[in-house]
Amino acid sequence: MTDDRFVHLERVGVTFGTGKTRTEALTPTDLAIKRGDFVALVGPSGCGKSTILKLISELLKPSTGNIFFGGRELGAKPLRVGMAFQSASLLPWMTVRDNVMLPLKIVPPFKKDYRAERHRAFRDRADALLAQVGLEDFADKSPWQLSGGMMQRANLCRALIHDPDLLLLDEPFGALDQFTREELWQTLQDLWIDRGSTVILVTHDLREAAYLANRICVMSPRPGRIVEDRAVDFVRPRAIDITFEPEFARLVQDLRRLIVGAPKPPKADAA
Amino acid sequence: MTDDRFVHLERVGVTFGTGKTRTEALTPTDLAIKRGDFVALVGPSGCGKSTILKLISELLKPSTGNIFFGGRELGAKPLRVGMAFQSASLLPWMTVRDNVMLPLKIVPPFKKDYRAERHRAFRDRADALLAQVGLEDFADKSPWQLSGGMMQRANLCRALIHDPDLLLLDEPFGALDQFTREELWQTLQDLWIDRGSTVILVTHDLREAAYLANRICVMSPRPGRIVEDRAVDFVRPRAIDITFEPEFARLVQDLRRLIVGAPKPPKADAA
Amino acid sequence: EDIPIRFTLDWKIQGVHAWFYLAKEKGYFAEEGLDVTIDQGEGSAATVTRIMSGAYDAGFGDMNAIIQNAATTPETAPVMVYQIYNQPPFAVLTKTGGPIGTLGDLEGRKVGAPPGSASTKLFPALADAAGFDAEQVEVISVAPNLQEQMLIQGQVDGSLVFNVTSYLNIIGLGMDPDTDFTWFPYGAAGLDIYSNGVMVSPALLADHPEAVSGMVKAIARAMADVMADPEAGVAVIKQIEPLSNAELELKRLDFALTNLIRSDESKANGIGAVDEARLARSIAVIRDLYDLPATPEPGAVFSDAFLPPMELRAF
Amino acid sequence: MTPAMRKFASAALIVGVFVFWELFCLVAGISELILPRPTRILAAFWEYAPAIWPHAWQTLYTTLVGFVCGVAIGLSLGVLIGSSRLAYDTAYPLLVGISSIPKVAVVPIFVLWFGAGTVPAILTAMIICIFPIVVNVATGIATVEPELEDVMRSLKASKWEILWNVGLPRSMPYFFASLKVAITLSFVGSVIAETVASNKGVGNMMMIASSSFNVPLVFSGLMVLAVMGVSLYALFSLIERRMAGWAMRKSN
Amino acid sequence: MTPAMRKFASAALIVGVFVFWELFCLVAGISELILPRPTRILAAFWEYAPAIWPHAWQTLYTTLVGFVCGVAIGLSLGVLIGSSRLAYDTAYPLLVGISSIPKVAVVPIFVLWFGAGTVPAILTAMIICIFPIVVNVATGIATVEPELEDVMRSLKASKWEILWNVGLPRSMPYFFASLKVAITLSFVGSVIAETVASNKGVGNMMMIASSSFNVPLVFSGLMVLAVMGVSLYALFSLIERRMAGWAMRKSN
Ligand SMILES: Nc1ncnc2c1ncn2[C@@H]1O[C@H](COP(=O)(O)OP(=O)(O)OP(=O)(O)O)[C@@H](O)[C@H]1O
Ligand SMILES: Nc1ncnc2c1ncn2[C@@H]1O[C@H](COP(=O)(O)OP(=O)(O)OP(=O)(O)O)[C@@H](O)[C@H]1O
Ligand SMILES: Cc1ncc(C[n+]2csc(CCO)c2C)c(N)n1
Ligand SMILES: [Mg+2]
Ligand SMILES: [Mg+2]
Repeated sequence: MTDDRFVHLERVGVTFGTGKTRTEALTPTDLAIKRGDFVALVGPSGCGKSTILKLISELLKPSTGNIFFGGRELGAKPLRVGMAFQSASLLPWMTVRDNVMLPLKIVPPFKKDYRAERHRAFRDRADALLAQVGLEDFADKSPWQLSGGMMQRANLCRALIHDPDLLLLDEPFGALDQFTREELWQTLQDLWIDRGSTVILVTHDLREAAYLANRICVMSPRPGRIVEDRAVDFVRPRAIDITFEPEFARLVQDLRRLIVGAPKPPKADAA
Repeated sequence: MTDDRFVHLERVGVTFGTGKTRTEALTPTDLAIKRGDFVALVGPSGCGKSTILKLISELLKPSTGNIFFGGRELGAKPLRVGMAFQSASLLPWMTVRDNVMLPLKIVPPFKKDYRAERHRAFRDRADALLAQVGLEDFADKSPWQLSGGMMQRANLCRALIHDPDLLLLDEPFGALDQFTREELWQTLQDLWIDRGSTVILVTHDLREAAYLANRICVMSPRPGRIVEDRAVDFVRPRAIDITFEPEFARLVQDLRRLIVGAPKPPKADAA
Repeated sequence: EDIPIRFTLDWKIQGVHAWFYLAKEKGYFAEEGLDVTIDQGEGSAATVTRIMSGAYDAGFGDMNAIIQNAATTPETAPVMVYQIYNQPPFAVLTKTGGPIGTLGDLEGRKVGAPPGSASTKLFPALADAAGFDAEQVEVISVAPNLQEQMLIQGQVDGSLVFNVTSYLNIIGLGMDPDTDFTWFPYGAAGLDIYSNGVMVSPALLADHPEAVSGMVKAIARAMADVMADPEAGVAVIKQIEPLSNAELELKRLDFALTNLIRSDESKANGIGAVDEARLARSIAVIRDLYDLPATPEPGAVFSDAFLPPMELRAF
Repeated sequence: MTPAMRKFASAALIVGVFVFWELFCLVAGISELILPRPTRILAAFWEYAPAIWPHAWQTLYTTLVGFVCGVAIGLSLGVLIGSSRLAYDTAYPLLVGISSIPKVAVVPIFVLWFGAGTVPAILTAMIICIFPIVVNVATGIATVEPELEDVMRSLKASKWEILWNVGLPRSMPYFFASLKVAITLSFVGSVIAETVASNKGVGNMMMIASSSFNVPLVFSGLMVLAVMGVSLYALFSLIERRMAGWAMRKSN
Repeated sequence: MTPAMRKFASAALIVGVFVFWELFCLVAGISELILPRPTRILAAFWEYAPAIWPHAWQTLYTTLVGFVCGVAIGLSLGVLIGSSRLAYDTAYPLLVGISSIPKVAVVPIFVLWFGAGTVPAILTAMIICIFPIVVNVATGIATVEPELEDVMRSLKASKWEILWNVGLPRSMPYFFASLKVAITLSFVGSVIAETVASNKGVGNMMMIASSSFNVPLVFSGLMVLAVMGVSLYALFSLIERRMAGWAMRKSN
């Protein structure tokens, strides 16, 4: 509200290692994200998408350039970040529910009530989220007792439970089937409309990006930078039906062309 | 060649745990796969797809039912299995190349030459595979220095390097962008046509299943069983172009309907 | 208000400590206005160290260790006030019929010796006195509890022992200490030095001389009791430590009384006293043995000022 | 193998060891003074049991007090060394140096400072068991996968919260492993201290027994130590199964 | 902090400990008999150096031989216990029991069987260092993630191949951790054996020095032990960085 640029990467580059083992993960890149925006980040594997998310969640320091968090005034409470990691990274010594409740234990203002509420309100909150992603029967299981897609869903719950101001999702639906995926798209959209948090979504599914995002940033191959920044302005709330609309298909085809390269035209007789 | 049913699951069911912690992962299921077939397994998250692959690779014992390997006569050499795990499971103490070369160290007949060839022919073999998936620069890196998609590609290389008779792929392209994915589809198809190995592919991408497989098995939600078994008989080799053909689109729509449920018809004005 | 005294023994509780415990049990210490706590020890030389460090006020330990420390750090060295063992317990133990006929035969042979023990430390002095070359003897460090067994096994040809310990060890091993073994007492070779007795810290001596007198008196009374009735003394030991072997400890006590405590000299001077000339000879031996920087006065290492009257020390 | 069969087999094997010992001593004619047979040791234990108890309690008490302090110190030091490179470079060599020193050499110093008795035994039991705990906790914390810590760091967790929620749980299996070593060392420590400077305790008892050539009683003392060690091991195993069971899911 | 600065800081801190010790002794007026100052210890070392060397070599030799044997046995036993539930249930209690027994009580038996000298020292150094290695290797192997083993099992690898390619590499960080404990214990073991029966070695030297109240020389012996322990620790650290560095990627 105070700054148009909620998150602002200014010529930010990342290199790992030195000398012979040097890998450039991200060439100096600019990216500004408005508060409340829903940005999708797409690009070839290894181009630096996860790296950008790690930069924004301050897990990684940029090698060059600066990152500004405009929404964070001096003395204001720090940005509340929810991150769904690409590899689910659930803690194996906790049940699924405790994993999901972890942010409530750490992040203010929930933190101070954690001891009192972990068996009551917070537990219900976690269970409600788990039910929304279809894991109601698995709250008391250990992470390694879940299937790949189930872990990813639990991971998503963990990113959402503490009402984050900034939601960073690294391929949150990658291991899910079409049905579950589309259900969660809607869940996520509702949530975003409801709470107005800022979302950055990394995905390989162009339909997903087009359906969910307000803005799609396309990255070039490694070492990546943003080569295309496309606004998506279907009205909200979007129904799954819009994915069948020609305008939507056109957008997806456009994006596909940008990533896969020269489009293969559909055969004449199929047109 | 000796038996039509290269792999045969007979009323195979899997349950984890007992009493209150009991989870039925797979309801008794039949599945017979011919030698040289290319089967895709699709179904909702948690329905037991990975479980089936683990059963076939003998990582898991069925709770009920039997598994037969018709191709394995008494005294014949055991089935050579290549498996790409859903979680990449690269060994962190080895370089990417050594991870990829691991099967050559273990599986006969490569095993006996491993010491002699690991710095020569086998190394070249691994490097060639890595180059095919675009990881030529990362052979000497550690697994954790790769991006999610890169790990998955290395994982795929490890499944392929020892010319397996039976290739079990658990969402091998899930973390890849469209471009890389389609390239690898073609690579995999070429390989399959070349070597004639039997492939079972778990995937959530229906286009992927339709493009690659001869046969698509659709599973019901957890606890899963196979509810639909569909032959796919586009001619081989299939070009990426066929994915734009209406017949292909119809197949994918059909599958989608099976999984997502009642299809949402495209809006009238878009038809 | 009783004066507290921390008292350390030379070793684990044994029959030869009967009088200390008896004095405590019968209240002799209390009668003197003392509150004595008795702790078991780790060696008669360590008694000296323990007292010098201030951890203990008094103890049962080795005179020769006092002499050695009195030469280097006279201000903290303890003072012997009651010389209980009149005769030295040090001896070379060999197998009867073995290769050692005389002490001189030790040259070129192996002897087992506990490094901390006074018998080991005095061995060069023994060699001088007996006229053989200690350099020619191979000394192997062994723990005290292994000395007899290694000798029997033939791992060593002789052992430097305390006769009071070794004699009973051999009985414990089921052999006859007098016929199966030959003893070469250091005293017989002319090394007539003193050994264990009751010593006190210089601080206690300065601050509470009356407490020292009282303590020695209580011990002397208890010794008289024990000499009159050794079984009663051992009974106290058995009561303090039920695991000790009363029969064995009684033998040990008898042996010490006969061979170490009762002697012509102690008969004449009373238990606890020393012969000034003999002490001076001892001091000279220790000085030469260690190349000490000074020769302590006999009065600096022993004081007869706290000895109780003769009737308490006669036998 | 069913759990019941396994329990039986392992009990049988353990009993077998003692039977072998008994037979070996009988056949080889080993002298009682060198290595008594288990039956003789048991007989001695039975005979002297009332006199052994106070010693055993004393040793158990000093060992446990020392052990608990040692675990507390070891855990803290381990966390420090595992989280800070500077502490790793500084404290590790110091600790290795200190641990290479036989504790027997140090006990007399404790006696000179604190007098003979309980304090040196507790101190020795404490310092002897710190190092193995430090090493394992430090290694556990230093080898935490950064991905797991990232989960916490993305939530802006404090170092302390990361430690509490990730570092410590991750190193639990190795912490419990080190407890097994530490408790045995603690027993060794307190017994050594008792042999040097105490009027009580199993160490003292063994010295007295050995000076009266009661070798079966000495070995009874050793047996008491072994049994106490194994009992505490069993206790830790129970706690371990609750707190670090997640790491052993293979056997589940 | 740069690596150079860190090296310097840790060296400074270690030196600081000794400076503190020196000053503490001076200020508190600690008697030489209780705790000599480092400078006095160094002076004693300097004075007696030629006489110390043969003892130091002897101890280093027996320790290393015992240690190497102990590591071999510990590794094998650890693998066994980590892979077999039956071995876990049987061998663990036995090992815990044996380890709770102070080695001082066992050395006399070795001396009577094998004679005084090198063999008991090597044996003691060996048996004392087995347990920590067993515990960590067993824990390392028992906590291998089944997913990693599945990679091998899908290739129909033998148990031995799984062990060699997954179990052992996975437990390397903890194996090296246990080596740090084991080497210090080995030194303690051989020195203890030397104090019981020998005519050479640091343990023997310290006994002789302490019997002549040469406390600075006793501490020189302790220093020699500490320095040898730290040197071997440094050596293992080098090997560790090569063989278990992958687990410490945080610090990279
Ligand atoms: N810890 C690391 N050390 C070295 N290199 C790294 C590290 N992490 C990432 N990289 C490199 O940085 C580059 C970008 O990685 P990143 O994870 O951001 O890719 P990505 O866009 O998320 O790819 P994917 O879609 O495959 O997940 C890759 O080339 C990778 O090898
Ligand atoms: N080790 C285990 N212990 C207990 N339950 C398990 C275990 N492994 C899998 N399951 C359960 O078995 C069911 C099937 O799992 P599986 O991994 O086969 O699913 P999947 O079809 O591969 O799903 P996804 O597409 O999400 O990977 C799930 O409900 C899961 O919770
Ligand atoms: C290093 C050393 N070893 C053994 C003893 C034991 N000891 C010395 S005199 C003696 C006879 C009885 O008092 C006994 C048993 C000791 N004091 N110092
Ligand atoms: Mg990524
Ligand atoms: Mg799966």
